[in-house]
Amino acid sequence: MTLHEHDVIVVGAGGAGLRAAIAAHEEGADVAMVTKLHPVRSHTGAAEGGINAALREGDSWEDHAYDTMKGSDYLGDAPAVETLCQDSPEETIQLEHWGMAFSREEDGRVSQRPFGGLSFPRTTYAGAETGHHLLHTMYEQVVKRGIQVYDEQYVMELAVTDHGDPEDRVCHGCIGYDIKTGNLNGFVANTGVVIATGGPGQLYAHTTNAVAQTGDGQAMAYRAGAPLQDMEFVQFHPTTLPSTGVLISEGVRGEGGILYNSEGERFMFEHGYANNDGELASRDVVARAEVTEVNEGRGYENDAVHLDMRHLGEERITDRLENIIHLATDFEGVDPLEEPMPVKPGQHYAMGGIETDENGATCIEGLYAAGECACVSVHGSNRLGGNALPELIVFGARAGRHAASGEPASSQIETGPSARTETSNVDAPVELGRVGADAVTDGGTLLDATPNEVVDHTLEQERERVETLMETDGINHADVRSDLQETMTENVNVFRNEAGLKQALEDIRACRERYQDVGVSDPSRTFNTDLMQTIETRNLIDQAEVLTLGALARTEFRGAHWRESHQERKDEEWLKHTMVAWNGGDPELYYTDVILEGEEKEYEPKVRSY
Amino acid sequence: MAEHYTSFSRDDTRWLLQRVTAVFLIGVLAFHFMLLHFVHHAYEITLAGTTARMSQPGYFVTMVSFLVAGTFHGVNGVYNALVNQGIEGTTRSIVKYGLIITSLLLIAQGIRVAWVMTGGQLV
Amino acid sequence: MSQSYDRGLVENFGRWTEFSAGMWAWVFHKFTGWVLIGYLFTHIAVLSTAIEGASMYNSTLQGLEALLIVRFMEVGLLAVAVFHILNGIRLLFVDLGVGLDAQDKSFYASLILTGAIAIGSIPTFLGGI
Amino acid sequence: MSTHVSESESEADAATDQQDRPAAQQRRVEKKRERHEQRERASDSSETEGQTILLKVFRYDPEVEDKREPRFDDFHVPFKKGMTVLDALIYSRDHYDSSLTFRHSCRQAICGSDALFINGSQRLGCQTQIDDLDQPVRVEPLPHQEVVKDLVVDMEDFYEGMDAVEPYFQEENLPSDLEEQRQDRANREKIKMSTRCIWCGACMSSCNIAAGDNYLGPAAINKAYRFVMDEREGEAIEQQRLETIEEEQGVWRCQTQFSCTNVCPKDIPLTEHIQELKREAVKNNLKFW
Ligand SMILES: Cc1cc2nc3c(=O)[nH]c(=O)nc-3n(C[C@H](O)[C@H](O)[C@H](O)COP(=O)(O)OP(=O)(O)OC[C@H]3O[C@@H](n4cnc5c(N)ncnc54)[C@H](O)[C@@H]3O)c2cc1C
Ligand code: HEM
Ligand code: SF4
Ligand code: F3S
Ligand code: FES
Repeated sequence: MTLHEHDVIVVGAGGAGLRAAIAAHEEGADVAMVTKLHPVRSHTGAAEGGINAALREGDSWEDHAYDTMKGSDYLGDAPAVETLCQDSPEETIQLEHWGMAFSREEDGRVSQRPFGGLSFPRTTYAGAETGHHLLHTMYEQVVKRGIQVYDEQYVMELAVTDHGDPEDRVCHGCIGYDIKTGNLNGFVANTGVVIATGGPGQLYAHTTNAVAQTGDGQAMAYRAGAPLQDMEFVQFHPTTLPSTGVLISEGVRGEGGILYNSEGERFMFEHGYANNDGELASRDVVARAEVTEVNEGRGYENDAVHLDMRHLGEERITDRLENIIHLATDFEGVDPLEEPMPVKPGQHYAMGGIETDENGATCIEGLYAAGECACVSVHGSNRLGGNALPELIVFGARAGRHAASGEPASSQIETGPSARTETSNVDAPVELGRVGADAVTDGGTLLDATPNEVVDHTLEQERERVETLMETDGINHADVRSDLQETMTENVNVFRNEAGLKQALEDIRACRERYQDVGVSDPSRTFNTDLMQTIETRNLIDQAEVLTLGALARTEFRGAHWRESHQERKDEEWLKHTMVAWNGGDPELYYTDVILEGEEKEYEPKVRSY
Repeated sequence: MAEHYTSFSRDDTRWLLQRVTAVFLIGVLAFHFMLLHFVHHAYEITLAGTTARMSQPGYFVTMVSFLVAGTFHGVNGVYNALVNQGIEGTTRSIVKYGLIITSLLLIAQGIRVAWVMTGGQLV
Repeated sequence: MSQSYDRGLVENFGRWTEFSAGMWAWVFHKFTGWVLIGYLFTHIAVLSTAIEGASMYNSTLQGLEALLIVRFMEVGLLAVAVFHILNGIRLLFVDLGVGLDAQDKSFYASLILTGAIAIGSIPTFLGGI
Repeated sequence: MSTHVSESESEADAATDQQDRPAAQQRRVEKKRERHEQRERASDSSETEGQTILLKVFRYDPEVEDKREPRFDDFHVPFKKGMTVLDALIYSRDHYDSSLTFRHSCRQAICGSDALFINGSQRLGCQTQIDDLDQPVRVEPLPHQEVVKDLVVDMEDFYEGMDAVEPYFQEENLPSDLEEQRQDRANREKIKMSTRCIWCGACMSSCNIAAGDNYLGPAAINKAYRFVMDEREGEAIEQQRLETIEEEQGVWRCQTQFSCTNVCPKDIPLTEHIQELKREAVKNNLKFW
């Protein structure tokens, strides 16, 4: 057991974490990264499409901001959206200066291409593997700067003081579990902890996200007292492979791929889901159409429909869509030149996350968050393609800089319970939050202790937790996790209705109760992934509850969130963020206002049509 | 760092020489085999015949170069193989100088034999 | 505490059944190279008998040539040399960056050609015995 | 009703990507088609459907009594069309033995965590269809690396090799703020394949030369290639990079075994890159003679 002391501790080494670490290092701070995967294994590497940045003549950050706001269905906060769009060009060029292998124009400049929802072709990209290049380029810079990386080190909990009001609390570090040796380590942060742990895709059985995307950061920050914001907004991608969730890009439909149900009907037209656009209708429309077909008994096995591109001809396919052939054969065992590909909607991106201001700061002093785990909020209720990667670099850098300074900075976005404007009256069918004598503490400890004492204390608690899990001869966490994923997939998917959401809350409660009995059956301290995943499952339960609660409360259709019997956007009632605070184990839902007031203009909610 | 005492001990020099000698050897080795197994049969070889060939300056020079190139190529190959098996430090130096000395002895002996074979009639 | 398990040298060569073309080529090239340098030493040694005079030289050579086993070894030597030459040419092309995509085919071709030449030369080598 | 955006995070430049499709990739497409046809002919793959496959998995744990001696465990996994080796491992872990340990994350051949030794060859578990393999399926940790536990190997050697080539862009002469460095398309194409490496270690494990720990290994050399060939970096640094790869542990160690190229899941023509660097180094040194 060791205490490691640094100025800034960055938890997570995906795009956001790496950028934060570099920024903090440039401020002169002693930075360390703590990550459960080696940095290059982070899921940022999976991003394909690109990075939006207004770089060229004829484009402007204002246009980018306008598009983003419109895309968010007016649930983005203007200061965050504008910051994103203002900083993105500089950050993108910074990547180029660090040697990122962008695709190029004839004149040698960085290429840009058009993307859905954008009024200008402003998406810079590096082939079909933008995220891979972004991740590796930034990791290279981390190596260059000699920033310390503790890899395969699973962060289990934050070390935060125990003040009653989360806004009085201070985060002093975190506790890591060294996966290889089984040792617990305390990490003391002198000026700040930045959480950059990515999205919670594993809430769903079917997702484009990696197995490591368990949203640990959100759950830890949540329990430490930072509220989770807008968690009900989850983007589903309509064409993912059924056995793995691997994404089949829109390119296939763009080139003329056709969706069929098991009756051989081209349902997008024949069943009137999108009489004009057909297969090319927007993501959520297609996703809902597919689920409807399956629900009405016209699906194939695995709840899939078929995406057929054979009629495009072998030549055109190998020419334009070669990587689809690899994806389908490698991950589904289907040769798309010979047979149609089975596809179904899969979880893709979480718009919500840890509430932060435009500096990446949460309401807890010394605790920052950036990337998919955070909600600044720039994506509101729906993220535009190519807007997540700029979010990583823009807010990663800001969070890193501010964490290095160690001083709270002024911001336009307010955070924490004091920003509350309205209390919610949604009634959950079951009790929420902590169950009995929960093995997990809130992360809260001692009031007026030195940072080392706070970390030490948390370390002790976490050690007990590990010992308990190791000693318990209980059920396998995987059973609980799969029940959880099942109910989320069944009830909190692209179609949501009150009964289903309530059912989900009940099921989540049941999972919580069963979780009381989990045990780790692998007795080894060496590379005990059983233990790690057991802890992750707990984190998933916490987030599932928040997500479902938000979805139950929000009785409207906005962005990615669709509700039966509430199929329209209700601006008078719902132009507000849903916030859920852990509240020491007794979760509370409340609302804060959306900020539509920009630097120079007010963003008027308009009908989102394209 | 590789031993950069002189520019000639750089690994790329040996690598390159290995290829250059190989190219040379392809020709000469083929010629050698053809001559001594197919044109003249090995079982018919006598010193008289050998001397007749050896005393032509072109043939003599070719054979000596053949020997030098072959020795360098072969011994350098052996050294590389041993280095790849992971010999280090002193063992490596011993092997290295051992091989160099052996090669020099081989070449010396070879030239001596070749000289004898000319029967002193080298014109 | 963790410690790790080193599977040892078996790893390196115990897996020969799973070797691919390039690996076999490497193994054979090594083997043939060693045989050739070994032969070079022997060869010079044998030829050194010339220093002792013509009769010694002639009788040594012809004595050796009279042995059937030596004749077969010569065929073997030819095969070794031919393979080394052909694969050496293959490697030279690889060094030049030519035909890397056909590296496995060129290896098989070297093998077949070596076999053919060796067999074809048997009559010559066994002649006059 | 479309209040929604049609987005595309797609491989829209697939077209440009294809223009100069490396032969390795082309071969892979062909190989796949062949395999597929074979499968079709031999048996309708629905025949395997409903069947159980046998997985033989290497087990070892220094801390657990009966796992101290390495052994193989059998797992019987119900087959589903599209099932990959990784899926089968996950199934075995979640249903039979939660202590079965292996690295994995993305399930889409991009994180490079799950390079394994499957039926005698280095492959990514997530990228290998069970249908393409002979039964039983034998899964082992990567050869030539020390085993930490079960299928997990120590990657430190690999990471060290990568670090040794200074794997980061180092050009100090940058254009001002919002100006990018220019790079022509041909040069980007030239380095394209080399930038695809996902650090899986399959190449290093397949190379006999890299088995001894005194060779940088194909991935690290490929990383060096990626920078040497990138025109955005200046002469001086290129010079320095060439010197690095020429060192003792560098390119001269490669004996063109090609196994790295054969196993690379990203189809990177590693041998070609190494050979090109050798020639580059020779040319470079000839200049000074
Ligand atoms: C298939 C796919 C395609 C996409 N395409 C695009 C696109 O084209 N354009 C775009 O803008 N966006 C795209 N996105 C979205 C975008 O890639 C992600 O939102 C973004 O990469 C998230 O980055 P991150 O840095 O927040 O987290 P990640 O990259 O997920 O990194 C998380 C890090 O946290 C670490 N971590 C997690 N938990 C812990 C813990 N408990 N302890 C220690 N460390 C921990 C992990 O090790 C990892 O290093 C795509 C997403 C997917 C899945
Ligand atoms: C005739 C034409 C020949 C060609 C084209 C040729 C080619 C080559 C090449 C290219 C290599 C280098 C392999 C590498 O480093 O990757 C090599 C290695 C070698 N050659 Fe030759 N060679 C020839 C003749 C010979 C002869 C006559 C001898 C013996 C004297 C010989 C002995 C060796 C040895 C010992 C090696 C090292 C093998 C190893 O790697 O262990 N070669 N050859
Ligand atoms: S070069 Fe290929 S095999 Fe080697 S680490 Fe990179 S991706 Fe893996
Ligand atoms: S396998 Fe090894 S020997 Fe060279 S070609 Fe690849 S690095
Ligand atoms: S799981 Fe990421 S490469 Fe296979």
